[in-house]
Amino acid sequence: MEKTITQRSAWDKVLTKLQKRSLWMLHYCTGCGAVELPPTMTARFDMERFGIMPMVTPRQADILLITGYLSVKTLKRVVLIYEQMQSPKYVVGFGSCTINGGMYWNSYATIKSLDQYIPVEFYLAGCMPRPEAIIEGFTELIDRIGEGKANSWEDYYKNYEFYRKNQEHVFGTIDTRTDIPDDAKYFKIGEVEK
Amino acid sequence: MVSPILFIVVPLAAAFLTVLVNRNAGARILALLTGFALSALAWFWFRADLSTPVSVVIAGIAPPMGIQLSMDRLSAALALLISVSGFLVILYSQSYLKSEEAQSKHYAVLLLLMAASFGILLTRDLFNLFVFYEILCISSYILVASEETKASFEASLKYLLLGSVGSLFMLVAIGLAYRVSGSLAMSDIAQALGEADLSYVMLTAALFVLGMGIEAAIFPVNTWLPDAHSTAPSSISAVLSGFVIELALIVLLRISMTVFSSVNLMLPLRYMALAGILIGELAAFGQTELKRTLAYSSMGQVGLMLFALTLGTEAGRQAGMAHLVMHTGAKSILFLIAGYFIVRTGKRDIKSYSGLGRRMPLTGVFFVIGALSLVGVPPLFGFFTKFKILSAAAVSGATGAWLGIAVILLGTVLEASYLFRVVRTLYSDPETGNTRAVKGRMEMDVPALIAVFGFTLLVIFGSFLLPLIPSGLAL
Amino acid sequence: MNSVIGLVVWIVFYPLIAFTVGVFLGGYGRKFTARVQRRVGPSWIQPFFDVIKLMRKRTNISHGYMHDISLMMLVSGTMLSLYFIPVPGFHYFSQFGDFVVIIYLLLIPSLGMALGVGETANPNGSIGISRALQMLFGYEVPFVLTFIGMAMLNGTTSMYELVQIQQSGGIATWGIVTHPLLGIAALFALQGMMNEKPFEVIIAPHEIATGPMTEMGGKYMGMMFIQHLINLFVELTIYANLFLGGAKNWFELLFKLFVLFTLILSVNSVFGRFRTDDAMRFMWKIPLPLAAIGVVGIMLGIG
Amino acid sequence: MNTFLLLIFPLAGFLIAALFSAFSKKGLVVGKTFAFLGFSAIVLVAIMAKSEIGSIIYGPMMFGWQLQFGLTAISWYFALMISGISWLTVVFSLGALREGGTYPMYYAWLFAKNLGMLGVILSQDILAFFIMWEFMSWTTYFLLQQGTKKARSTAMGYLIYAIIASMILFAGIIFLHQASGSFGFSEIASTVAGFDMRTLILAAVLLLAPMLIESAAYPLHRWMAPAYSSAETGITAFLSAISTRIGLYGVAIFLFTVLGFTAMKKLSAGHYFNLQVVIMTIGAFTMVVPTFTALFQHDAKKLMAWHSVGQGGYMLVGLATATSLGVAGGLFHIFTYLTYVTLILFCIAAVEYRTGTTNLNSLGGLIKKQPIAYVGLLFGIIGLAGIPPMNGFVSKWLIYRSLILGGHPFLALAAFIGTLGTILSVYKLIHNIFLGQLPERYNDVKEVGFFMQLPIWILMLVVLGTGVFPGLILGWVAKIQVSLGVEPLAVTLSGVQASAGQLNMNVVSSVFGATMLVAFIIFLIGGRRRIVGQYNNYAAGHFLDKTVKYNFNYNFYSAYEHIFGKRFLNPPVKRGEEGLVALVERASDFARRIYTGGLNTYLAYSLGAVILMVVILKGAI
Repeated sequence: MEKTITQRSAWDKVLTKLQKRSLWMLHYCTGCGAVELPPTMTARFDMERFGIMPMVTPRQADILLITGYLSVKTLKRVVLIYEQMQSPKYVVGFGSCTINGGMYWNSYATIKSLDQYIPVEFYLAGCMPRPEAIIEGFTELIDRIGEGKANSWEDYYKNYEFYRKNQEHVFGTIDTRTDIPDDAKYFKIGEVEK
Repeated sequence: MVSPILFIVVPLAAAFLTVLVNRNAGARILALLTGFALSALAWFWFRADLSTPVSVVIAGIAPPMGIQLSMDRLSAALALLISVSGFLVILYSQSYLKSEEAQSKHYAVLLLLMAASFGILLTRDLFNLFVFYEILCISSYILVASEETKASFEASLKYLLLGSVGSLFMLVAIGLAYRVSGSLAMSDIAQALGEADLSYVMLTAALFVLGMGIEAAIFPVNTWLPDAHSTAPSSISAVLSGFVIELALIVLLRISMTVFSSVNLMLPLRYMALAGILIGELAAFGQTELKRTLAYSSMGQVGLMLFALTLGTEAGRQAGMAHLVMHTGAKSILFLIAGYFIVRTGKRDIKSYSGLGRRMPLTGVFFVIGALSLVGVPPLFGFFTKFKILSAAAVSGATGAWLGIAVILLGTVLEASYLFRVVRTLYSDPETGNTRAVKGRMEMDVPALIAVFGFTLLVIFGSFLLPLIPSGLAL
Repeated sequence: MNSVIGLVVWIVFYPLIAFTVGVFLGGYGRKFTARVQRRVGPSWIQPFFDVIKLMRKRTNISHGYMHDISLMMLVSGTMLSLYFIPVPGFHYFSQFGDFVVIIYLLLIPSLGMALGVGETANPNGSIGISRALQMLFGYEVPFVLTFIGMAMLNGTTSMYELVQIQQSGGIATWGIVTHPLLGIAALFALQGMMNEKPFEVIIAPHEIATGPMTEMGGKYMGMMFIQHLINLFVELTIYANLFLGGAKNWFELLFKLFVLFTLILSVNSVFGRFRTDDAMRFMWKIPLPLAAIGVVGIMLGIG
Repeated sequence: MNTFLLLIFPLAGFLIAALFSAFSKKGLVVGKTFAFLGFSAIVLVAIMAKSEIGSIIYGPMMFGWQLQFGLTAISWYFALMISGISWLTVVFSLGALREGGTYPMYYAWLFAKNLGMLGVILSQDILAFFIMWEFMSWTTYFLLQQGTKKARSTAMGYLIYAIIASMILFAGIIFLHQASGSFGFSEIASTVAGFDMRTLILAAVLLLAPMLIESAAYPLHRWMAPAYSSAETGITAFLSAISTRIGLYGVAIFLFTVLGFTAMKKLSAGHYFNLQVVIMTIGAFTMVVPTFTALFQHDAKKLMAWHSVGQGGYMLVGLATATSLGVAGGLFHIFTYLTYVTLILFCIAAVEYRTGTTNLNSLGGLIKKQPIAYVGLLFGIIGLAGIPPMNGFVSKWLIYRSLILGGHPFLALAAFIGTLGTILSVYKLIHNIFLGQLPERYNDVKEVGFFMQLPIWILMLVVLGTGVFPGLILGWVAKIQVSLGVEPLAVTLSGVQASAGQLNMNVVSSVFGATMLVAFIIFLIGGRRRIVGQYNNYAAGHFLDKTVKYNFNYNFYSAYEHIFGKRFLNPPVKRGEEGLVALVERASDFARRIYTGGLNTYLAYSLGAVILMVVILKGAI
C-alpha cells in the first residue's frame, strides 16, 4: 500500500484532488437506516457541499451505502449491484447491523459481517448513526481518496476467491454475468504489486 | 356475281337439312360447313366494290309489291361480322354442347337465327323486315329455353312476352305507316312520312323504335335481357350479346334516320343511351353471378354504341360501328369462357371460380385480354373505339355530349372494378371445395380454345380494321 | 495571414471557452437551486469535478460499438452546431450554413444518444428516449415557428445577418422588443429544450432511473456531461442571438446568458414535473399559438 | 437510337420473360440471369442516351397523329433513376428470391412496369403520355399482384384509384384535343394560354388531379400504403422509390410545359386563394398526416410505405413554389428520397429474409447479428430524417429556404413538423428492429449474402457521396430548371451559392469529421472499456436471463397514441372513402331493383317509354 502512494505522479495527485470533490452515492436501504438520509441531504446538513449526490443506478455510483441488516436474499442483490458498479467504488457499511448483525445477531436469515462478502471501505457504527456521523465518515472518505489510500475495491479483484467462497457458502452459486478475475486482467487492476 | 339472297337461302336450307339429318355428328359438321360457307360468302361481298348498293328483287315482282334486298358496304361488313362470329360460335359449340343433347335441333335453330339476321340486314321492305324480325325473335326464344331448366323457361317466357309486345308495337307502327304511304317499301314510306302530320309520324316513330328497341335492348325496354342472356347456353348468350342486339340496333338506327328522318329521334335516344349506360354498369357492379354481370354490362355497352351512333356526326357513327365490332369480339370471349367456367365448376356465382385462372392458364389469359379490351386499355381495340367515341362526342357539340363523356368515363370505372373483381377471384388461391369440382384437366377443349382465340385476335388487332369499318346508314 | 492564424486560434479555443462557460453556468445552476432550497450547495465548478471523476474511472462497461460511437456523435454534434453559431469575434462558419443547418445539427446529438441508449438494451433507457423524442416534438415546433417568423421579418435565414440587423438599432431592434410574442414563445420552448423543470420527465430518476443515462457510467457519463455543458452555452447563445440582439463583446454575451439562465433556473426550481403528454399539450396550447399569432402579425405587416 | 432501345429492351424483356413463364414454372436461375442481363442493358442504354437529349423519334400513327417520343433533360434524369433502381432491385432479388415462387412472371411484370414508366417520361405529346400512362397503371396492378395473398385485395384498391385517375386524364386529353385540335405539348400550351379563367381551371384540374392521385397526395393517398406494403419487399422498395414519383413528373411537365408559365401566372392571380396555394396546401397535408399515420404502424414495410406517401408532399410543395430554390429542392428530393428509401427497404428485406417477419413488436437486438444491414438502415434513416451529412438534408434545406423566404411560414412549419414526425418514426423503426434486447430465437441469425449486400453498399455510398457533394446531382437539376424555363439554381460542387445564406456541405461534413475526431480523442483519454453482454444490465438488482422479458418496443410513443391515437387510426378521409363505396353500392342496388323480374312492371316500362318518347319528341320541337 505505502509503495503505491509514493509512486503516484504529481499529475495524478492533482487530478485526485479534483476527483475527490465529486462522489455519487447509491444507497441501499433495507433497514431503518433510510430515515437518517433525508436530513443528511437536505437543508440542515446538505451533503452536496462536498459534491456528494444520491444516484439511482450502480453504473454511475461511486459509493454503495448499505443501511441496515442484509438478509440472505438481499445480499445476492447487493453483490450483483456491487459488481455492476464501476471501479473505483467504495462500500460504506451503515449501522451496527452491517458490522455484526446488530439486533439481528442471532437471526438465521441475516448475514453478520458485510466485509466477508464484499470489501467495505469503512463502517459507520451506531444504531442509528446520526447525520453528523455520516458527514464525518464521508469527509474521512474524501480525505483518504485524496491521499490515494481508499483502495479497498482493489481487494475484491485480488482476493476474489475469498469473497466468492463466502458468498457461495451463504447462497450457493449465482451468475452476475461479470467475470471478476478476467476483468482484473483486462483492466490491469492490482498489477502494481506484481 | 353471287346474289346476296344466298345469305338467306343457304342457312335456311342448311337448317332444314340438319333437321332431316337429325344426327348429332352430321348436324355438327353441316352447321360448321354452313358457317364457313357463309363466312366465305361474306368475305367475297366485303371485298366487292359496293360504292353503289347492289339490290336484287325476289321472284321478279318489282317493288312496292315484291321484296327488295339491297347490299351496301355496311350490310356487307355486318354480314361478315355475323357470319364469322356465328362460325366461331358453332365451332365452340362442337365441344361445348353436351353430347347427349339433341344437337340437330339446336344447330337448326341457330342457323335459322342467322338466316333471320341476314334477312333483317338486307331487306328494304318494312313488312318483310317485320317477318324476319319475328323469325329472329322466335328462334332466340327457343335457343334461350334450350337448356330446359326452370330458370331458362321462365327467362324465355319473359323474353317471349316482351318480344311479342315489341312486335305488336312494330306491327301497329307499320300499319300506321302503310296507311299514309300505301306501300311497304322503306323508300316510299320515308317519302310519304316526310309529308305526313308531324305528331302522327312521332307516334309511328315512337312505336316502331321502341318495338325494335326491345330487341335492341334500349334502356327502358331492355328488361328481358338480364334473365335471357344469363340463363341461355353460353354459346347462345355470346350470339345474343355478340351480334343480335347490335344488329337490331343498327337496323333501328338506319330506319329511324332514313324512314323517320322528319322527326328528331336522336335526342331522346341519346338520353336513353346515357341512362342505359349508367343503369347497366351500376346494376352489373352489384351482381354475384358472372353471366348476369356480363349481361348487364352488355346493356351498358349497347348504351355506349347508341350514344355514339346518335351523336349525328359521321365520326360518331364510325366510332359506334367500331365499338360494335369490338364489343362483339370482347363480349363473345367473356361469355364463351364463362360457359366453360360453368361447365368445369358447375356453379354460376363468381366466388366459386377462385383459382380457376391458375388451373386454366390460356383461358385465364384470354379472359383478361377480353376484359381489358372491354374496359378500353391501350393498345387493345377497346381503347381505340372508346377514344373515338369520346373525341367524336367532344367535337360533335351535340346536346348532352359532355354529360355523355362524363357518364361513359364513370361507367368505365365501374366496369373495370367489377370485371377485375372477377379476375382477382380467378387468380386468388382456390378455397377448398371449388377445386374438387373437376379432377384433372380444366383447360378448355381445343375447338372452344380456337374459337375464343379467334375472337381474341379480333380484339387485339381490331385497331387495324378501323379504316375498313363503314358508317353509312343509307337505304 | 494574420486572420488565418486568428481563425485557427478561434477554432481551437472556441470549444474550450464554451466548455468553461458551460462549467460555470452549470455550477451556478446547482448553486442557485441549492440556495433556493436553503442549502449551501456545491462548488461553483462542481461539474468540472464530476467530469474529471467520471473520466478517471478505472473500469468502464460498454454494450457495443454503437454505444461508443453514439457518445462521439453526441459530443461532436454539439461542437458542430457550436461552430456554426456566431459569437463576438468569431462568425467564420456561420456563412457556410444558416439557421436551418443549425437546427438540423442540433438533431445529431439527440439521434446519436438515442441510438447508443438503444443499444444499451435497457428498457429504462428506451422509455427515456421515447419521452425525449416526443418532448423534442413538443418544444421544437413552437421554437422553429418563432425562428421562421424572425427569418421572414428580416428576409434572411443566416444567423449572423440576424444578429447584425438586431444590433443596428440598439435595444429597439432586438427580437424580444420588436416581436415580444415570438420572444416569449421561444422562451417557453427554450425551457423544454434545456430539459429543465417542468419539462424534465426524460430523466425522471425515481421513475426510470435517469432514463437514457441508466447504463452510462464512467467516461460515457463523462462525455455526456461535457456535451451537456457545451449544450448549455449553445442553446442559450442561440436564444440570445435570435431575440436578445446577439452581443458586441463577450462580456455582454455572458451577461445575457447569465440573465437568461437565471430566468430559466428560477422557473426550474419552483416547478414540479409534467407528464409527457401534458408537457406536449402545454407546448401546443401556450407557446405555439403565441408564435402563430406573432407570425400572422408579421405576414400582415409584410403584405 | 438509344432512346428507341430504351423502349424496345423492356418490351422484349417483358415478352420473353412472359413466354418463358408460360412454358416453365420453375427455372429460377435462368429467370434471374436473364433479368440481370436485361436490366444491365437498360441501364447502359439509359446512360448512353444522354447524347440524344432533344431529339425526337416518331411512333406509330394514331387518330391522325404521329406519336412522339424523345429525351429531355428531366426525362433523362428520371430515366436514369428508373433504370438504376430497377437494376438494384434485380441485383437484390438475385439473392432475395427463394425457390417456389412465380419468378418469370415477377420479372416479366418488372420489365413491363419499366416499359410503362420509361414510356411515360419519354412521351412528348399527351396522347403518347396517356397511352403509356394507362399501360403503366395496369402493369403496376399486375406487379402488385405478385405479392402475398393480401396483395390481391390491396392491388384492387390501387386499381380503382388508378382507373379513376386515368379516366380523369382521358377527359382532360379529349377536352384539350377538342380545344386545340392537336396532341402536341407546344400547340396545347399556346391554346391554353388563350383560355379564360374557368376553362383554365378546368383544364388544370383535369390534368393535375390524376397526377396527384398517382403521387398519392392527401386526401387521395389511401390506396398507397396498403398496396405497397403487401407487395414483395423488393417490389415495395422499387415502387415507393420511383413509381409514385412518375405522378410528380407529370405535375412538373403539366405545370411548366403543357400549361406553361403564362397560364400559371393567371392561375396564381389573387393573393390568398389560388391554384398554387391549393396545391401547396395539399402538399402540406401530405407532408404531415401520413407521416404521423406512419408513427402508429407496427409493421416495418407499412411504416415505410406511409413515409413514401408523406415525402411526396415535400416534392409537390417544392415543385409548386415554381421558384428556383423550390423546384430544385423538389426535383432533388425525388432523387434523394429514392436513394435512401430503397436503402432502408433493402435492409428491412435483409432482416425479413433471415427472421421471416417485419413485425416491429417481435424483433429487436439484431445489431449484433446483422451489423451491415444496421449500418445501411442507419444511413438510410439519417437521410430520411434529413440530417447532415446525408443527401436528404440538402433537398430539405432547399425546400425550407424556398418556403421561408417565399413567405409561406406555415407551410415551412408543416415541412418541419413532417421532419420531426419522420425522425420519431424512423427511430422507432431502427430501435425496434436492431436495438434493445435480442430475443433468444434470433441467436443464429446471420448476415445476408453478397448479392443482397451489394445494393446496400452501393446505396450507402450514394447517400453519403451525394450528401457531401450535392453538386454532382444539383448540377443536372439546374439544367432541368433551364429546360423547364425556371431560373436555374447557382450550384457549386459543394452545395448552393444562394443570395441570402449559402450552404456548403463540404465544410459542414469536414467540420463534422473533425469534431468526430476530437470526440474520439476524448473517448480515448478515458480509461479502458469492456464490451459486456446484454444480460449484464441494470435491472434494480434483478438477475437477467432469457426467461426475463426486459425490452421496450410495444406502443413505443404511448403519449402520442394517448393524444392522437383515435384521430389517426380512423381519419375522416377513411370514413369518406368508405362512405363513397357505400354510396356506389346503394346506387347499384337501386339499379338492380329496377329489374324486378315482374312482367307487369316490365310491360308498364314499355308503355311508359312509348308515352315518354312521344312527349320528348313533342317537347323537342
